Amino acid sequence: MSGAQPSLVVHGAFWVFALVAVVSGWRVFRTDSMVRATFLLLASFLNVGAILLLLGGAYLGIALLFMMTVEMTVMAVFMVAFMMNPAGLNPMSMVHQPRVAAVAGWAVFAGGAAVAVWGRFPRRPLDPAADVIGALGTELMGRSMLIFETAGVALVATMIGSVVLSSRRSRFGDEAGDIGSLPPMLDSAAGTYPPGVVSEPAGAGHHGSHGDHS
Amino acid sequence: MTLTTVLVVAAALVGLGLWGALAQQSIVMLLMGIELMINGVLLAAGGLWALAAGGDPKGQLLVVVAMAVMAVEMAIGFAIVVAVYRARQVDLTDGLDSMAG
Amino acid sequence: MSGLAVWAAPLLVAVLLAGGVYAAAVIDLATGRSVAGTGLGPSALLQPFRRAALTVVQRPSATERPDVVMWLLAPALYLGLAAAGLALVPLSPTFAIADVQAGIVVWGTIESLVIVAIFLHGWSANSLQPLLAAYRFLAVGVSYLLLSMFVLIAAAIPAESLATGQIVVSQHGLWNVVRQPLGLPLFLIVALGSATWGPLNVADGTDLAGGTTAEVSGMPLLMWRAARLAMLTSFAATVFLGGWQGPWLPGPLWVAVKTLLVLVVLAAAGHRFARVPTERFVTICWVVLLPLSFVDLAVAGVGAL
Amino acid sequence: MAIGILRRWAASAPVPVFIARGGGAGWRPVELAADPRVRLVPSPRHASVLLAAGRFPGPMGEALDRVHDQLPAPRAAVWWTADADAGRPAALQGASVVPGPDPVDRIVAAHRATVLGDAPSSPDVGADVPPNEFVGLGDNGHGGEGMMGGVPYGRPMAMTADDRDGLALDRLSVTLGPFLPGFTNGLQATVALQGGIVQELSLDVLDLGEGRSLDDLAGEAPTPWRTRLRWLSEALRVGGLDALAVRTARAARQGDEATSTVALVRRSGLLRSWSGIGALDGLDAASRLAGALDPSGPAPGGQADVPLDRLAASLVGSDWADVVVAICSFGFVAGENAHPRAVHR
Repeated sequence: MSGAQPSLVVHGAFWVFALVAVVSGWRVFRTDSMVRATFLLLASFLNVGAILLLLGGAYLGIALLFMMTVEMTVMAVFMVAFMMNPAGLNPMSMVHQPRVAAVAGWAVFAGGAAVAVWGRFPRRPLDPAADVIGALGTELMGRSMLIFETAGVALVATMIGSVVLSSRRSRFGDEAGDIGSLPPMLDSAAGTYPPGVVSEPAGAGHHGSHGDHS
Repeated sequence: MTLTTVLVVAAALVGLGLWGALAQQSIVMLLMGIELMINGVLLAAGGLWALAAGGDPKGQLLVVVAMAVMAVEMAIGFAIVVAVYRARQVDLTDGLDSMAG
Repeated sequence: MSGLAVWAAPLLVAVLLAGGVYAAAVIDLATGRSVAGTGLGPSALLQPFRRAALTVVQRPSATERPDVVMWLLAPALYLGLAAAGLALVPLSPTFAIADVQAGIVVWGTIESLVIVAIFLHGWSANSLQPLLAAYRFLAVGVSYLLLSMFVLIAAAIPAESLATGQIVVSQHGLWNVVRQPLGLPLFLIVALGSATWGPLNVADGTDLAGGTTAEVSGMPLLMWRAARLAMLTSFAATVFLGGWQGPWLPGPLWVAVKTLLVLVVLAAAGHRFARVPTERFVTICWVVLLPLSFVDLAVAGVGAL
Repeated sequence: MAIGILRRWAASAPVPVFIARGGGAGWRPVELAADPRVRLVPSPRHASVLLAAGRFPGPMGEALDRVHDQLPAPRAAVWWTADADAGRPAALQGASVVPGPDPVDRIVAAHRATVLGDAPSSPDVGADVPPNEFVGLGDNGHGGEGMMGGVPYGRPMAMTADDRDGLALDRLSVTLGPFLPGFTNGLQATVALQGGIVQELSLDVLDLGEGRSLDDLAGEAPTPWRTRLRWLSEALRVGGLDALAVRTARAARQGDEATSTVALVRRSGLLRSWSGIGALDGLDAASRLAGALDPSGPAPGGQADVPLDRLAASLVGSDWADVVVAICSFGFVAGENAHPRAVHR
């Protein structure tokens, strides 16, 4: 599909994908609803994946589509669970330091674009006949095996770490019962917990120390 | 679709991501900003791989590693959000001005 | 693209999709009637058209402040994904509508986007029961998706390729259903989930008043139902039952025969088995089925050595 | 022309019927599933005919009005009742009344007439506006304290509260019923949900009025086994076994022993699916279902006095879908005879 001289269709498709990727990336931070924000980000990823496919990354593009779809699906759950105003029904503003952020964003864009326009890059386009998937497989299982394995180990460590961090019975937890983790003291100097954090014996439990309702 | 245009689009995505990450108060929105930045990096890496590096398999490897980084970032990020939220009922960066405890 | 004219591919996909949806609808109706004990009768052949006509005649419904774009997009996305899945199926030794290198990864992407489509369908209606259904489907979907990954990778190992065409070729003489006996049952579970069908009909169940479809009527409902039926037809025959391979008959006919067979099994399962409670399915999936899919993968790996 | 053909095909389809069971209906309307000319659907949005079965006084009538407006046009309403003179809800003003044992002929006729355009579609009863004006408070015009909560449209917004995972997520308060699949007649649930988990639940039976039952109307006194099969048919629909539900409804209508049907139900895994759900007094939904499947088991209505308060309390902490199953499973012991009010505190 992509060679030294990409066709007009490829050019057109690229601009469409690029436009959608950037616009949906921008809308991520301009929408009220968390689900919309998540799936707009997914749209941005899907379009970047499509561009990678146009570039000839047969596996990379698809893998990006696949990975991001699953990741954003899970993300949607978190967004709804942890964000205020999940449905976007309450108009509200959730930004801070908007000017600093805008300046930084524009600066990075300008810098990147300057490099893109004025930078000198070698011109060695991908050979359209190359077996890129086979090449990637050989690379992963051959010379770069160590990197690949390291990534695998890192992912396992991530799984364990995230379960430990997020599980109810975490490092402060009590294995004996469903007592849950005791949150760290907010004011360690004074050595006190904020009111309501430590469970009262009468069962007036607060979060983290709440038993089964049933 | 030249290398220049691909890189400009990538820069736009990185810039947008940075803007979002800095401006948003919510930790999860901050994570989304970071994801968008990595999205741009992926595009740049893919573009350089296909148009400047002649399809060197190392370029593909870089993209794969970036995807793995993204997965790690999100998993650990969310785990921290859960832990913090459990402990303090806070999901805003401004509410986390102290690392104590 | 196997030399297919640009205009012919969408047309062929549309024909396959229509045929698949119709076949699935008739088979579902027929197995349902055999379970219900009512006579089969030739009316089953026309029934799908009658029901479709009625759904088209009915006016699409509105809820208070739905996400209109997503609400309309979700059925279209679902149907489009089913069509994409059909396009990947190799119909003969030399021909698949979309003969892509990483076909099996594309299929994985389709499955994961199906989860997004179903979730958005329930979410965008801005109504309680669809939302609850969407969330419980998400839990089920993320669970069965992992199964699918391992099962499909196992199928790709003997083929030494990610292309669906190669996977069919690799089954010459020994179909994957024999070589990897765990694969097909696990994959059929994924198929039931992707079509949110029968025991895994958590997204559109009667216990939530129709789930994600509880607020949908008219044309969008028809598209949604067609998409669910189409999802049942797509893939099992290719990966496990040798695709176009078989004696006497031409390739495309074998694909059709095997697909119909799979449809009968899935439809019968849908009518005979009750819906599995979400929490229990998720537990079973992670504790029992996922290890089984590891075993499947290990068997495939050892077999390849 | 093409439209004419489309409508003729549509008119000849099996009629999708949404049944609203009111006072005196019992589980009898469930038997209609046996008729191949109709198809019972889980949501009013999928129906072309609303079958109002029984009496709908006061709040039941208001609920019926709301359901009526959810049917997509072209739609029709049919009222199957013994006493059409007593209070007629707005939704049934134009409905054809069936004072006989079997409403299917009238349902099919009403369906054909509206789909073919011979009769007008039943008009909306309520106005299509939000129940309340939007009332904004706070810095950004939202509803309540902090950045959430409040009642922006006269309805409570989600607000954080403790939950079983210790995560204090948003909580939503809604009212569900009385015409949900599996619900006993007139049952309404007021529920606070966090995700799909029920945090607060109260169950009430709306006033169903007094009068003759649909069985009286048909001049039939159904055997306990028949009423049991009616309930089973509804339970099977809730469990996702529509074809078996049709089979069961046919058995109920024909007065069968239904041995093979019961065997199919046992093999369907429904008992396993329902085990552990809605446990009260040592019995869960599965054991209640198992009792119903056993011809020598307790007679329907044997435990007429289901304490709704205790049932509601026992269901706090479970998934909403499990609550539906639990309520449905009590529909049998509570008895479906002329008086669904047997389910009463």
